[in-house]
Amino acid sequence: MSQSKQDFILETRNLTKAFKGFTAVDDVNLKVQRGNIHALIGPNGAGKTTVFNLLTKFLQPTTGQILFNGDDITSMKPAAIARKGVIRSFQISAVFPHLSVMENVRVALQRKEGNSFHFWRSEKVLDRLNDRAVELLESVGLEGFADTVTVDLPYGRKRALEIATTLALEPELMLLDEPTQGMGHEDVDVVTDLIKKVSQERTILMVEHNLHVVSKLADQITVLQRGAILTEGNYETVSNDPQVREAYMGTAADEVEAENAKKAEEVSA
Amino acid sequence: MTNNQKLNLFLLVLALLAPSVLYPVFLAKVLCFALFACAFNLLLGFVGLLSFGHAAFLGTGGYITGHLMINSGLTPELAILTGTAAGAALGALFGKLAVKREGIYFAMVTLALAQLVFFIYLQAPFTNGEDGMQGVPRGEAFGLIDLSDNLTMYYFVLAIFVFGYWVINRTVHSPFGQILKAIRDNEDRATSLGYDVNRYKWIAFVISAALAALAGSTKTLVFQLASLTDVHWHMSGEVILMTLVGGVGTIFGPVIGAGFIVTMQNYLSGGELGNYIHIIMGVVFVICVLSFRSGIVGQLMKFKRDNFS
Amino acid sequence: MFDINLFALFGQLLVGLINGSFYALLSLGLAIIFGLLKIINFAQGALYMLGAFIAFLALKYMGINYWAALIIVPVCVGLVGILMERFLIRPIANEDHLYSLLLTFGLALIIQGAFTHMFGSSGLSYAIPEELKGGNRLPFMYLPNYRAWIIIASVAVCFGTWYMIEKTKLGAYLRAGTENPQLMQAFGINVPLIVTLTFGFGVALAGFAGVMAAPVYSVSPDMGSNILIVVFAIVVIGGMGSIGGAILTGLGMGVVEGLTKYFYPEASTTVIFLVMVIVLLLKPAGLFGKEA
Amino acid sequence: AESDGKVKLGILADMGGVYADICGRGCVTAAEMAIEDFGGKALGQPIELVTADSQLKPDIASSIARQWVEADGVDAIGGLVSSAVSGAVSKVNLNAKKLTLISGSASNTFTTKSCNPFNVHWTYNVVALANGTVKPMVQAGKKKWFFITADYSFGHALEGVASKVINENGGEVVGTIRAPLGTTDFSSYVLQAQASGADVVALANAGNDTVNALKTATEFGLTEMMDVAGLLVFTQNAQAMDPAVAGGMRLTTGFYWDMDDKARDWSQRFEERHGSIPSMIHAGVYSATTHYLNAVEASGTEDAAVVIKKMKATKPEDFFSRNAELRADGRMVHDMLSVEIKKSEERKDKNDIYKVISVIPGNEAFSPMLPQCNFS
Amino acid sequence: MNQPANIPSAQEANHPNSWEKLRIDNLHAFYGESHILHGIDINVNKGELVTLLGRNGSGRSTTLKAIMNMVGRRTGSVVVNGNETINMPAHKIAHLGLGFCPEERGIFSSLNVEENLLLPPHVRSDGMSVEEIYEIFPNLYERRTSQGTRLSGGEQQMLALGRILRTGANILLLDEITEGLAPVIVQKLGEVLSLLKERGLTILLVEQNFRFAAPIADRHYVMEHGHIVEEVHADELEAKTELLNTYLGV
Ligand SMILES: Nc1ncnc2c1ncn2[C@@H]1O[C@H](COP(=O)(O)OP(=O)(O)OP(=O)(O)O)[C@@H](O)[C@H]1O
Ligand SMILES: Nc1ncnc2c1ncn2[C@@H]1O[C@H](COP(=O)(O)OP(=O)(O)OP(=O)(O)O)[C@@H](O)[C@H]1O
Ligand SMILES: [Mg+2]
Ligand SMILES: [Mg+2]
Repeated sequence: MSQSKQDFILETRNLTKAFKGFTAVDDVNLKVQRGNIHALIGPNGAGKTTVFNLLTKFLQPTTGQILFNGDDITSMKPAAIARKGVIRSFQISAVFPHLSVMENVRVALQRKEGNSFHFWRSEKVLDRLNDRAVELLESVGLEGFADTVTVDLPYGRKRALEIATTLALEPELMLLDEPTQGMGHEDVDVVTDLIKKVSQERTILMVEHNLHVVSKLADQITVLQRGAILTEGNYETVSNDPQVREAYMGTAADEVEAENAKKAEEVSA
Repeated sequence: MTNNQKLNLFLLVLALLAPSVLYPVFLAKVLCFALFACAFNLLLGFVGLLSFGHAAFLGTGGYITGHLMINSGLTPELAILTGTAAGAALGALFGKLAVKREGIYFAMVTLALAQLVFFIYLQAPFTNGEDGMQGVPRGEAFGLIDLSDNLTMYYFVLAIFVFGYWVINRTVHSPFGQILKAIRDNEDRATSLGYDVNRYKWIAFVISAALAALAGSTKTLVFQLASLTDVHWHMSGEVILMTLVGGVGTIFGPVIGAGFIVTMQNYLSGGELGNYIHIIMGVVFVICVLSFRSGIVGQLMKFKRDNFS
Repeated sequence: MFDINLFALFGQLLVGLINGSFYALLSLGLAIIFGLLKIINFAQGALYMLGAFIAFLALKYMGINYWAALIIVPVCVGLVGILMERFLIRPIANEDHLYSLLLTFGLALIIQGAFTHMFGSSGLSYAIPEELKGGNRLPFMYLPNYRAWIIIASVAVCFGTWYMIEKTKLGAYLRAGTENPQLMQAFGINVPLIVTLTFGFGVALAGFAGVMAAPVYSVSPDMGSNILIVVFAIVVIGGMGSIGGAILTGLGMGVVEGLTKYFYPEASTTVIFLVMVIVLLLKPAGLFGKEA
Repeated sequence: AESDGKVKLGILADMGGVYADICGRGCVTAAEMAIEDFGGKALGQPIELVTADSQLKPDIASSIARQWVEADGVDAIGGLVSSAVSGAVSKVNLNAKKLTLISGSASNTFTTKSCNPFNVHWTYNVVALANGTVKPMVQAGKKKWFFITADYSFGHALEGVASKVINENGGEVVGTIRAPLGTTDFSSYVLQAQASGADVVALANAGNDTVNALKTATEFGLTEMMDVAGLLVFTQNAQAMDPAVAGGMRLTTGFYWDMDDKARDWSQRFEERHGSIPSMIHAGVYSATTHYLNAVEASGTEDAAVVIKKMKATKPEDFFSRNAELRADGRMVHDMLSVEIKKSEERKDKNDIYKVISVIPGNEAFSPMLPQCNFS
Repeated sequence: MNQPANIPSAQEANHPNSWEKLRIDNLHAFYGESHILHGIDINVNKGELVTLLGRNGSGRSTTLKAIMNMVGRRTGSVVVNGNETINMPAHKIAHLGLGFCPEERGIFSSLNVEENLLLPPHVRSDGMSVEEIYEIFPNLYERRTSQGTRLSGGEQQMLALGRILRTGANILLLDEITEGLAPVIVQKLGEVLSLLKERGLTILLVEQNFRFAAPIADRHYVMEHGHIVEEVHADELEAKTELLNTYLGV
């Protein structure tokens, strides 16, 4: 028990969510190991986003428990959970469109300042955050856009910004819902590398349909189907599981392997 | 920024000299409504919440202050303080119920709550229902300054207004204000960053309510009368109009708007056009909405942007 | 003594139901406009008043009788509504809905102001049509025929409308068209037209209510503004956009009001708002509203 | 209070509200007529008249009055329909030491609870109405009364006074119900009245409220079961009522245009100018204004303190004021009329609405002066 | 399956003059101030499947929207089934046989899944039946009574596509329909599109997922900054791979 406390940063026990006459998440026991990139995959409607919503309390579990670092966070408010270090990104990119890129990051940094309720102080007190903000922007290659209003950013950049703001909170656990959705290939690669980069010294739980990304990043994969866990394991085991192929991957898996193989050759050559 | 300060200074001087040409009580009235509108705009313009019940706070401030001035030996500033506090308290209550809702629901909830308050005041004996609370003494500020003289009263009001205006200005440009801006932009994201969105909305609501009540308290002192007009939903409508005319989301707009509307009302109800007053106000509403949404100040700022930068 | 009170209670309930029918008609009109077009029509009350006045004037100057008015007036008022939508509301359709609310608020002020200016506000009276004079003595009260007619007519109209919107394809178009007009256009549906007609219809209901009201309430410019806010509350209680909700709540609130008038008259003006606050706390989307 | 030797009169009326027909533009017209008949000049200077719309809101009234007396040098404010408005103005005028010439309000508070040296209350008040209408009915054996009362100060005052009269004359009040001002649907109140088993249902309200209440009463067959007494009915309301319903109803008024030649004569002039026959308030405004101007001229100053003394010292005497005096408490006491609304067959034309039943001597109609309000 | 639907389209195919289904000349599109499309020329023939490739923001979705007259302002010429539509109101265009599946899916929250499916009016007689659609997307059948926007991301995508298959439109404008779909479903879609092609439907497809598009498409247009910069026929793919890489960064 105490064992698991150290190993697993996040744990769900019999997590279940039922909507009117329909169980979207069915008795899921998820264990996320500290320091891993853990991918959650599965057919559409398998319940991935719902799981995320439960973990971040945007939805209330019907039954079951959620443990973060061993303590029960099942009954916490979303904001409280975020403050504990569990930060999520959304399936559609989540930024503050009418704030400048810089401000976006500052809003995230500001929380730790503890002055966010101070309506009697000048906003100048926030300028001291600028250096850190710039650092973060650099880390995602947005330094050039600091003063752009966020609406005008291309889609991929918005994603990057979102990740930067998420990083600003120094989360222990990042939840990414389809981080590469709707991106052109080069953006996909940028973001993939970015995730790799930021995965140092923190844990990431992500939903992703793009098998290339999954195969590249995931240390551990959980496959959901109809709200329940189908199998778990690393990419090899999962992608070779006939059930998974049948229900989710289809032949796409082969392509990916082919590709990866090709890449491998290129490298060796 | 410095430009802005220059402007503010200029306006202040203007305000100080105004009584030499204009009737002080009228000026005081303008200031009271200006403060009221600014308070309202803090919510609409900077949190994106349309309250259709702000009259409740204006009226509460007025009634409480009036009641104290008549029945207790309190000095005006203390009475006003209590009135403001009462407004804040009511605001805290409204807020708790309302901020959970959004958009039109928020407007409707506030409207309903305000109607409740209205009918309560209508029936509560201490307000004298339709007659209103008449003959409220102005008293002596801090026990020294006799306010019964209109000019003194005006400067007293001016001081209060400047204070209220400062509070709003500061709130908007504060760390708190930053978060409000963020929340307005993308609420879910703010939550997921760990901000308890409703808390922030609630605080903004309370501030706004308190300042509205401050305006009401002061107004009662100026006119020595508190009446149902201040709690009626028409008043909630008027303050929207003022803000709209002046410019939603601009800090100074509501002041202009209030000035404009109050002047208009005074002119109309004073003169032959008395019975056109509603028609004309309606027309102003329509014109503003159709072709003037950024309001006077908004237009000016746009003009400035287009031509001087 | 006791049974007299019981009778009085029944009486109040029935009267409540009668007022309820007006609430239902008006809130139905609001709900259609409000729920389907996301327009908060503050002028609904004024148009209700307009309906009553048109009926009055038509009778006085053109000898158009009550029955004809029942048809003609809603059409006229509907046309007014269509013009409103076409030339005032549509230009700001893409702005924040707050603006349409303010616009109609302004229009309400204008319409009411104009009629006050022309007719003063001490009401005019409209005679009950011969066919419906008199009444029946029920065990517990004397029920005037006209009041009975009010219940029947408005319930019929309400149900018809409900059916049209909830059970026909047209209804689906309406609901979808308000959500994403551009896409509906792309599907080949003439959304602006539908919107205009719907608005006209919602407003026509107010006109109809106006005619129904003329014989029982005095026809006065402020007859609309008095009732409007209450009707707003009812729409919210019923669940904004819920057609059936508006109707049932309208009738229901009428009854609730009736009860309050019997047990604690002072609160009769407040009770509906109290209900509204409570409902909104327990069920934010309203009694019949879909959870947002 | 300092005098500028210039007479400036303010008329505050309800230009667009529920009392607009009773004291709106008509009150202005009446005042204009008074000034013209007076010659247009006082103290050798043209008399100025300013007018405004109170919108029946005390706050608006008070701020207008304040502007008038503090900034614009107005000497007296007249018209004043609705007790709330009159109260607010009277407060302001007391501060500024200017005259308040109330012609439109019914509440008796201005010469009792909140009396002050600068109040002048013309035309009528609730006491007169109660004495005029209620007393005879009770004495005629209508013992059990039920009140439908407008839920604000005027209604309460009227109900209070009337109940007192009823009890004093051996009647009893079996129930009262308070209807919000501007109620359009009285059906539920009417039902309660029906259930009360009273002899008389008294309408302690005014204007539209009265009209609507009566209408509903008829519709629900109340009028067949019991008498309905409108305690305050103005000619305009009487015209608005269906004669079939209102016909035969008793009521009290301070003036009726057709009461005699002098009245007819003035009323015709008024009708020519204004388009409709005068209410008692219109006539009251004319009468009050005239009396004020006479006093100013006579006392050679417009200083209120002086003028009011003069006004109280001299008896008003014109087509409106019969056997009248302005008492030291500011109450103008004069003969009231008890009239009956004519049935349709009795009417010559739309203006022929009342037949005068009896004249009520002022001292019977109004209550005696209170010592604390004696400002002689 | 569905023979009756096949036959008429087969006949049409032999109609020479109904060959060109969509012809776009010098199309410019604007969103308020911003000028997005700078003179696009595209034409799509009957039974063809043509893709628009390009990076994010290159203007592909805008092109589709412009065809449907859903942009702020558009100039140039758009001929659908031989009718010039440049001055046509949006709601008339669809009835020329156009079906549009938007990038943001546009599922209606006020309607349930089935209502969503049945919403778009038939623009031509031979559309897929609801059963067929459920057959292709079983999820939808399962969730048919739940509110449209309650569907998962992917399910919404399925619904958006299924919806227009019903209308019988014979020119489909599809914007990133594989977005957020599980690989198996993506494969399924590939098959569906081929099926539709067989039926003689004409398809203009905006796609990120080149692997998906390559095997089924007849031609590819490559867009950049609101211009068509390249047209590639299926058989040239091999040759032009390099080029595409530089444009798309595949
Ligand atoms: N609020 C809700 N009410 C009812 N059903 C819901 C609700 N939210 C989700 N569902 C259902 O629950 C199931 C899981 O939804 P979820 O969004 O978690 O799927 P997902 O795994 O994220 O799929 P995708 O990969 O397509 O996003 C879906 O069938 C969806 O229809
Ligand atoms: N409604 C709009 N208003 C203003 N500009 C817009 C609007 N929609 C798109 N744009 C701009 O038009 C350009 C093209 O957008 P479009 O959506 O067509 O790109 P795309 O090729 O579809 O890329 P993707 O869909 O992958 O983001 C982009 O620069 C975008 O910012
Ligand atoms: Mg999902
Ligand atoms: Mg696109």
